[in-house]
Amino acid sequence: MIIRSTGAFKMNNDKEEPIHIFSSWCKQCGICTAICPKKVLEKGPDGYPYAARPDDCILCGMCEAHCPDYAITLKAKREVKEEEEHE
Amino acid sequence: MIIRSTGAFKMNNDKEEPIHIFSSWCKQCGICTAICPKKVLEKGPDGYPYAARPDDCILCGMCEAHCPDYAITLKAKREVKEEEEHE
Amino acid sequence: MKRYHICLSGSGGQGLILAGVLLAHAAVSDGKCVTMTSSYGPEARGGASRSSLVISEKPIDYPLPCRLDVLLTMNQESCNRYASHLKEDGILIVDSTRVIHQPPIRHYSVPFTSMASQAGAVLAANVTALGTIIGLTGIVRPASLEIALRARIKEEMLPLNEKLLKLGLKEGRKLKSHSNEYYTY
Amino acid sequence: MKRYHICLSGSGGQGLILAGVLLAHAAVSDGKCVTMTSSYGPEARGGASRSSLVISEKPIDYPLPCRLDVLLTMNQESCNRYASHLKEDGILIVDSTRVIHQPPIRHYSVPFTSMASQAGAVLAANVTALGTIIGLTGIVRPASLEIALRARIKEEMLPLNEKLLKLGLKEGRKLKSHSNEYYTY
Amino acid sequence: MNKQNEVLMQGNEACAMGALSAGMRFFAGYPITPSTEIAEFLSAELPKINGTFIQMEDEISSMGAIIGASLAGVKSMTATSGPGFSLMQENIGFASMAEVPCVVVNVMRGGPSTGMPTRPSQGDVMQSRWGTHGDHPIIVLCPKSVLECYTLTVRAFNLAEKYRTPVIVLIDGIIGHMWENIEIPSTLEVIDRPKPTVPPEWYHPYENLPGGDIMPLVPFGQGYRYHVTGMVHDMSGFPTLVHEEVEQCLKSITNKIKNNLHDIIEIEEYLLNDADICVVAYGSVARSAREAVNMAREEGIKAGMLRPITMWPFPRFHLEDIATRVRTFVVPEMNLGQVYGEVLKSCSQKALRVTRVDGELITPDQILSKIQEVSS
Amino acid sequence: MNKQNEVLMQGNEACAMGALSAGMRFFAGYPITPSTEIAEFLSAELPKINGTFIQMEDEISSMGAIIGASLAGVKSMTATSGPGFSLMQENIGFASMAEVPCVVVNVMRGGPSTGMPTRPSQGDVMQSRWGTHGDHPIIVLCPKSVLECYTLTVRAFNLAEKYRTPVIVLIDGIIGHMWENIEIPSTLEVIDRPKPTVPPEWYHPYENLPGGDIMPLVPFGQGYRYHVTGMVHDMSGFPTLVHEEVEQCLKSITNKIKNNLHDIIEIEEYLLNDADICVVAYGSVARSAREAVNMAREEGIKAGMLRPITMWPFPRFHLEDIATRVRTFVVPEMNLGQVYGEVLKSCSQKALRVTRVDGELITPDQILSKIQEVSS
Amino acid sequence: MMRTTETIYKYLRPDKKFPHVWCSGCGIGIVMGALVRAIEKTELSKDEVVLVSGIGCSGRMSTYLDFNTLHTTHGRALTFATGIKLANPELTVITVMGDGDATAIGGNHLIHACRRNIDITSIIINNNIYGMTGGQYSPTTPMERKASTAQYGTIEKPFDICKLVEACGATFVARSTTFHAKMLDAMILRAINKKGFSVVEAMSQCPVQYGRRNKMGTPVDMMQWFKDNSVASPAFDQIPPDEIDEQFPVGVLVNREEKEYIDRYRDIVKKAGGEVP
Amino acid sequence: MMRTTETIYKYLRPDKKFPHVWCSGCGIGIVMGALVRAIEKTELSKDEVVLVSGIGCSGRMSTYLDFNTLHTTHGRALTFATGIKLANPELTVITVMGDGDATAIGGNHLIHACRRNIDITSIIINNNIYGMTGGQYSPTTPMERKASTAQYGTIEKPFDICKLVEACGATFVARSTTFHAKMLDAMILRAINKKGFSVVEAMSQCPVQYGRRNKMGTPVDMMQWFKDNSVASPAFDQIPPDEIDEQFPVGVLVNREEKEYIDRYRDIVKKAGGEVP
Ligand SMILES: Cc1ncc(C[n+]2csc(CCOP(=O)(O)OP(=O)(O)O)c2C)c(N)n1
Ligand SMILES: Cc1ncc(C[n+]2csc(CCOP(=O)(O)OP(=O)(O)O)c2C)c(N)n1
Ligand code: SF4
Ligand code: SF4
Ligand code: SF4
Ligand code: SF4
Ligand code: SF4
Ligand code: SF4
Ligand SMILES: [Mg+2]
Ligand SMILES: [Mg+2]
Repeated sequence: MIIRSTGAFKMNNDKEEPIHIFSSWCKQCGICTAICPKKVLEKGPDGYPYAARPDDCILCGMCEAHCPDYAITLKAKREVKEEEEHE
Repeated sequence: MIIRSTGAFKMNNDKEEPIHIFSSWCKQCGICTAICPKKVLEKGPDGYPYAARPDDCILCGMCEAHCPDYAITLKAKREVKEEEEHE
Repeated sequence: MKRYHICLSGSGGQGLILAGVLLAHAAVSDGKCVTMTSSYGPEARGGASRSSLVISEKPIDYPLPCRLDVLLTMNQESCNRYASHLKEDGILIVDSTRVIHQPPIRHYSVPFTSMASQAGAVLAANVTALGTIIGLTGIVRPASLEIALRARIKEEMLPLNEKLLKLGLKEGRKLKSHSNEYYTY
Repeated sequence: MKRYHICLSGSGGQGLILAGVLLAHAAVSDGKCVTMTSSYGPEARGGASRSSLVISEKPIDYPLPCRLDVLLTMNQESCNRYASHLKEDGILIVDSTRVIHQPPIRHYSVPFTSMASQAGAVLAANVTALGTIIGLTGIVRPASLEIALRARIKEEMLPLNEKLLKLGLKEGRKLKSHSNEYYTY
Repeated sequence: MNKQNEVLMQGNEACAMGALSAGMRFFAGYPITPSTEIAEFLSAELPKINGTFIQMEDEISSMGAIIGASLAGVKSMTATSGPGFSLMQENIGFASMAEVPCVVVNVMRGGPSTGMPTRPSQGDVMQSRWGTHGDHPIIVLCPKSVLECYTLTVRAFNLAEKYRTPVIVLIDGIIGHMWENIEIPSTLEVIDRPKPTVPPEWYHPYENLPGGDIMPLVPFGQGYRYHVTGMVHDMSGFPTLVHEEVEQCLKSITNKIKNNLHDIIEIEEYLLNDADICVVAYGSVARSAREAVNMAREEGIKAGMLRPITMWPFPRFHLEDIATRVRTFVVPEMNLGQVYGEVLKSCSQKALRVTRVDGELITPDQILSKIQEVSS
Repeated sequence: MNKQNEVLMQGNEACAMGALSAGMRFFAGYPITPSTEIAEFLSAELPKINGTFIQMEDEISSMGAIIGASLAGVKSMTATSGPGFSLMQENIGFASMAEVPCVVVNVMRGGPSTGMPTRPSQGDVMQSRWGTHGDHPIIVLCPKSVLECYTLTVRAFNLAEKYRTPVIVLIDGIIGHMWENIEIPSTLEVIDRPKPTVPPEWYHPYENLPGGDIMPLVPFGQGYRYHVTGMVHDMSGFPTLVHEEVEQCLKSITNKIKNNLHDIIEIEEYLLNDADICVVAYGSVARSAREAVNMAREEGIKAGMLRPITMWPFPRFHLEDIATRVRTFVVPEMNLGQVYGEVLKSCSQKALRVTRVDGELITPDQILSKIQEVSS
Repeated sequence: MMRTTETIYKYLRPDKKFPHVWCSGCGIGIVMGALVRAIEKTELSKDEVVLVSGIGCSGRMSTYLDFNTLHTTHGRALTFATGIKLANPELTVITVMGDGDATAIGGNHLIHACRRNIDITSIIINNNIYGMTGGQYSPTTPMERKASTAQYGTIEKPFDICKLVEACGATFVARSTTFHAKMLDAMILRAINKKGFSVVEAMSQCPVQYGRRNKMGTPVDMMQWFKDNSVASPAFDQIPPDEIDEQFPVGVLVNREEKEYIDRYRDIVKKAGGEVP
Repeated sequence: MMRTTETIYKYLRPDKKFPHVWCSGCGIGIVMGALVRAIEKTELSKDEVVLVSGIGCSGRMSTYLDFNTLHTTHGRALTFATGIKLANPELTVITVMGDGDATAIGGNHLIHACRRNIDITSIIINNNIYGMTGGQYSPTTPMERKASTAQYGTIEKPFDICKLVEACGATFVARSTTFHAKMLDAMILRAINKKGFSVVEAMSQCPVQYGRRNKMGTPVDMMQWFKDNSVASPAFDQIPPDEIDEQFPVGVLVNREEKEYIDRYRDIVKKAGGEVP
């Protein structure tokens, strides 16, 4: 699995950050920050997003599902709402 | 015009035949005899159609319009009904 | 046996390609080498149609007939066009139902189309003609042609075809035995 | 004038092809012969991007630069890759904003991207760099580059680009006059 | 002469039967004279053996479909004629580049363009080599008889599988439509797709194996997941622009053919041992040529014949060898001199052509008179 | 050196400008790297002069549309690259057969198949001659500079109109994408479609005129009603299978080219008078070759260069002539040796090739070392 | 009163051999007659008409008629026609294609011509088969019919040509049959007069390659079938869907107003500063 | 709970370079994520899935995913896919095509695949432009938009992909957008599970070649536009036609039952006396 092979990204981060941004892959498009319903994410001074208000995160998964570069990982402790089915 | 050049078919036939079959072009398909609403045409012994009941002809033009080989000519003295318009 | 050059000609729809295949099939049953080519016009149908065979004991290189040993013409046009392709002693057979203007050379004239249509299968005029050709020339064994018929003709059409083959054969043999009488110019 | 071999390199989106065209345009205005080729990866965007020029008094046959007289590298990758293509006395100019690991050979290091972004037009870093190249080398007349700008830059972007060209030019002249001081390793 | 096992068959039919014998189980095509009998025959036969016949919307899609089927592990074929062959060129190039085995039959009719649909020709010989863009390998076989329509189609599948390449069977309209006695060979070598000897993790579909062996192509779905593209690729199949990989990709697809000419090239030599004049002929014309050679010999002219059975790669070395021995080459073709040009490469000054483009087979006489002409 | 009228232009742009100067007023195309700039430029320029630009659904339709437009009397063009060129082949054959003037630009990229879209090559030289089925005539021009992109495009239209044939402008990706100073010629010969001298009743669009003149093609709608087909046709344009008419049709379309080689073939000779070694090169590679020749001369090696500007018909007679004088031919190409094969036809044994297919221009050094090799 | 046959003769090429190549009873001749009558009514001169055909039995039509005629490659008639029309918008451009020509190999050009709404009239002669090549199934052959490449019956769902072109944007769509020969004139006439891309599907019998194989009887029987199963367009819409078996609507099926392509292109020319004639 | 990104990583090729080539903010990556999530839910093994793409930015997707992948010629993905599926019906065959790929050069294959109803899932990534070649207009570019070959604005009426494939016979048709990424999963999942030819139109932003030229703002703005103009399918049908401006329906648009092509072919095999496995 790629995650291991790059070494740049450890799954079990000690710091209890619910949202991890893998900046090597992030292209700074700004989609995650815009789409987060709780305004958890913000663009940092380096251009990369970061969790400005991690505690507000409801683990809705919108940021993950919309990141075109798979650069966001939610490290959920809680259940994430199952995707709604659309007709 | 072809009609003249072949010589096989005179436009002003003396005999007052309202329906002329140009047998060099006729392929004996039988469409004209079947489509004539008045059963004017019949297949002759040589396989070519001929006007068996010329007097019944109402000059509807169905035979002409449906002959795939342009081998029938109506030599109308009366008005032929104008084609209906279809929507 | 020498090398036979045969051409079966007429117009599309008269089954001349099938006739060629039947004759070729029979020749193969006889253990002969055979090539058959066919030709038709741009029109899928209606135009001229022709099958050309070479039958030989030995493998055949150039696959087309040159000077013809046997020419069958089933319409006027093909008769006009190919009659001159015959060898000096080649055999010309015309379908007298279709060839109105008889050619000015020795030939056999048989009303194949009428014969077939009287038997109720105008489309089998080709097989009738094949029978006559065989009867006249013996290019293939009649039994081989029957094998060919059985292999390549639809079941329901078989009896009629077999019957017409026999009829043609008889005609052919008759012509052969009286050839001087029957030749027409 | 001798024959100049120039390469402007960096990544897609930094405007290096346009920079090449501007330089070539200026050279033509100067009455020179010029060829410019460009290269980009399979990715329409993002990958490596490069324009390569030959400028000469005489008609140019082989149109690609060989050993470079001038190399501009606007990102780390191109710097790593092309630095070795320089002539012995060739001039290497790096955008210090983007090239973090400075190459181990004599070169001029200028923060083109920062300069341009401070002036409010990060996309004009290319023109800033062109200014410096000209200031340093005099390959084309500055006035010719201004002509090129006016011919090929959108009206609304013109003032900023002209400003940055001047800025780059000044920087280049400064570097030239103090070349021993400014060279970095 | 006993011919008890002989049957009468048409060239197109023999080609279709050969394909079935070779294990072909997928045919996609679009009708076109004079190749249509192949599709018609297979549409009836393939379902009987659970093979697939599909009539596609055109020739482009037919070619795409057979490449797809082959990648799924099924031997596949299409058949067409000139206009359709032109349309297939882009995807033939894909098969070449992606090294996907498949067989394309082109029954040649009179060209160019719509030309003469019902008349035979040999007009697509150069196109079969150069029809697609870019340098690419191709194998082209040219039958001269109904029997060879059968056997060379089998061989086409074998070469396709062995060399992972599209193979063209180039039949001239005369042979395709000719009926002839043939004895179906009772034993025939059939090469099936080899299995890889390495596990999936080690499998690189475009790796050059030691000794020039070609990596077996594993059908999709068998645990060897890989990428196939028409782009220049590395040994894993992924697009690359790295110089060495590019060279490697482009050269290895052509080298696999070039390095195996002895295996791929098949020729017929006839009376060449002592010949002064060598007739180079193929397909139906080779039959006229043999007859002409015989006639010439009867006249005391030392003529012989070379017939490329493998048209491409062209048997150039054979020709060069013969060129050292014979005085002249005579090249009769049913086109304006396509193979003639190829012969020139081996013997620039001593070849003469006999051409015919009116849709009729060149006769032995025509060839003989050229032989007579050059021998006097 | 004064270059006051010189401007900087890209090869593709120069090609488009040349087309406009030649009177081209109809462009149909489908985008493809590296030819797209031609379409983009013309999409902006043509409307300004009431010309027509249309982006079609693919390359097949683009080719069809330009043939249609030409029949309606408007000079027309399309531009593409390898994959699209392959798709155009069927309709290029139609234009050849129906003798409809039009210009097809192929900016060559690395092939085969999708190949290397952003990398240049010269891989379609043989395809440009033989890509469509059947024997057909074609004229192919190969520019080596941005200026020639302009001038040869104009010439392409002139030849197309003069000989009623499709003309291919074969630009290698380097030249198409290169920017260079060019001085647009102030006077240029532009040949427009001639008018017929006969009234409609006497007009046969495919009649061979005395002296080999070609019957002018009258645009549709001008009172000369006639038939155009891709089938083999008689002089009125109607399909025929009559032997003499067939021969006449097929031979006259190729003869009109063959009988005018002097007018159609253009070459560049460089230092060939006393040369021992002749480099044959075209397009961008010819620029490397000139430099290599100069370098060789400096070393005292008598090298020279022949550049086919007209690639097809190939300047074979020039080559044969040179072959009598020089010792060796060196043929550098950005393909695996396509023109090399053609050179062999004139001098079977004394040619050597230099090939490169990794998407980079052959350098003067590479050519020079081959020259050195053969001169020692 | 129109003298039908005499009118047709006026438009036949004097230098072509007649009778034409089509088989006895083939419907293509009837369609050609209808086309000629429609053109006669437009009062266009022969010089103004360009007839572009594809390859197939239907494609042979261009040989016979005394217009500017073009017999293209198989499936590509509309691409050539597009070039002609754009290059000289004064010409009336009509294409004649077979069902295979138009919807198999040529399907893409058909849907794009519809989408562009370019002022061309397309007559599609639908005989449900590839006639010319000997009776292979086409994209309009109904399910389970026999064809030379479908000896066990076809398994491909056919296109409804009229619905297809409607969905793709044709602004005038009509259908008629060889039985309704006079309606066919009328449809073609309206199609020609319509500014925009118009399609007339002419259902036609191929007794030789389609009828015979499918035991559909004589040409007359096949035309009778057209009669029995056709329903005038407005009436057709009243049939409850579950009662529709083999019936099909005839008449004008679509007629909508929309700016035509060349007119739109003229706007572009104006925008670009060019001069529109 | 699905761990979205972690799931995606499982399907990325270990030997490819990331980040992928698509531009910053390009929607194709979002579609690829949705595709992976849908496949994860099918519980198919990677070996059972064949992903066939055409040429274009969208076509690059096949390089990245660890399935059996095939990057075909431009426009021909469905033809290759048809061969694969027929040759081995056990495989799940999915095609990914761009709007140009699928509806311009590949339009004919699309309509015929729909007609045949062969069990392939087609994802059409519609970014309204030819992205890869630098922003030329496509058959789905709306009227009057700018493109590199339409500097005065486009004049060609665009296809509505969903309507087109519906008219051609696709048995499952759905539309979603990159804004509706999770709905997109659901649509793709249903399409894969549907036996028959299914199409999912994934509307996607191309900020670089389309958005920029047409002043549509950032990728976020473009996704916002999708949000603002999309209407769930049943609700959409309630909007009075004259109130429809730029809105479009999303969700399942067609879902009909019809015998699938391979099943029909199996009937033929039976008729012919062959053995169906
Ligand atoms: C590229 C190409 N493929 C195939 C053919 C062979 N071909 C000629 S006509 C035809 C189909 C004819 O069917 P249709 O269009 O329905 O016309 P019809 O003969 O039924 O009137 C085909 C497949 C061809 N000429 N060119
Ligand atoms: C036969 C052929 N013609 C043209 C091209 C060039 N080409 C590559 S991708 C493309 C269009 C891409 O547009 P689309 O399918 O919408 O995909 P996108 O890049 O927008 O995802 C074109 C025209 C080609 N590769 N092959
Ligand atoms: S999971 Fe939802 S709430 Fe949490 S950061 Fe992502 S988008 Fe925002
Ligand atoms: S959506 Fe992904 S790529 Fe875009 S800014 Fe957020 S983390 Fe980076
Ligand atoms: S005109 Fe009418 S009534 Fe008279 S013969 Fe013809 S079809 Fe019969
Ligand atoms: S419809 Fe015409 S061709 Fe047919 S039988 Fe009557 S006259 Fe003859
Ligand atoms: S084959 Fe069919 S369509 Fe063709 S001419 Fe004969 S009947 Fe008409
Ligand atoms: S050009 Fe457009 S579609 Fe292509 S990667 Fe960039 S944003 Fe995406
Ligand atoms: Mg049809
Ligand atoms: Mg797109």
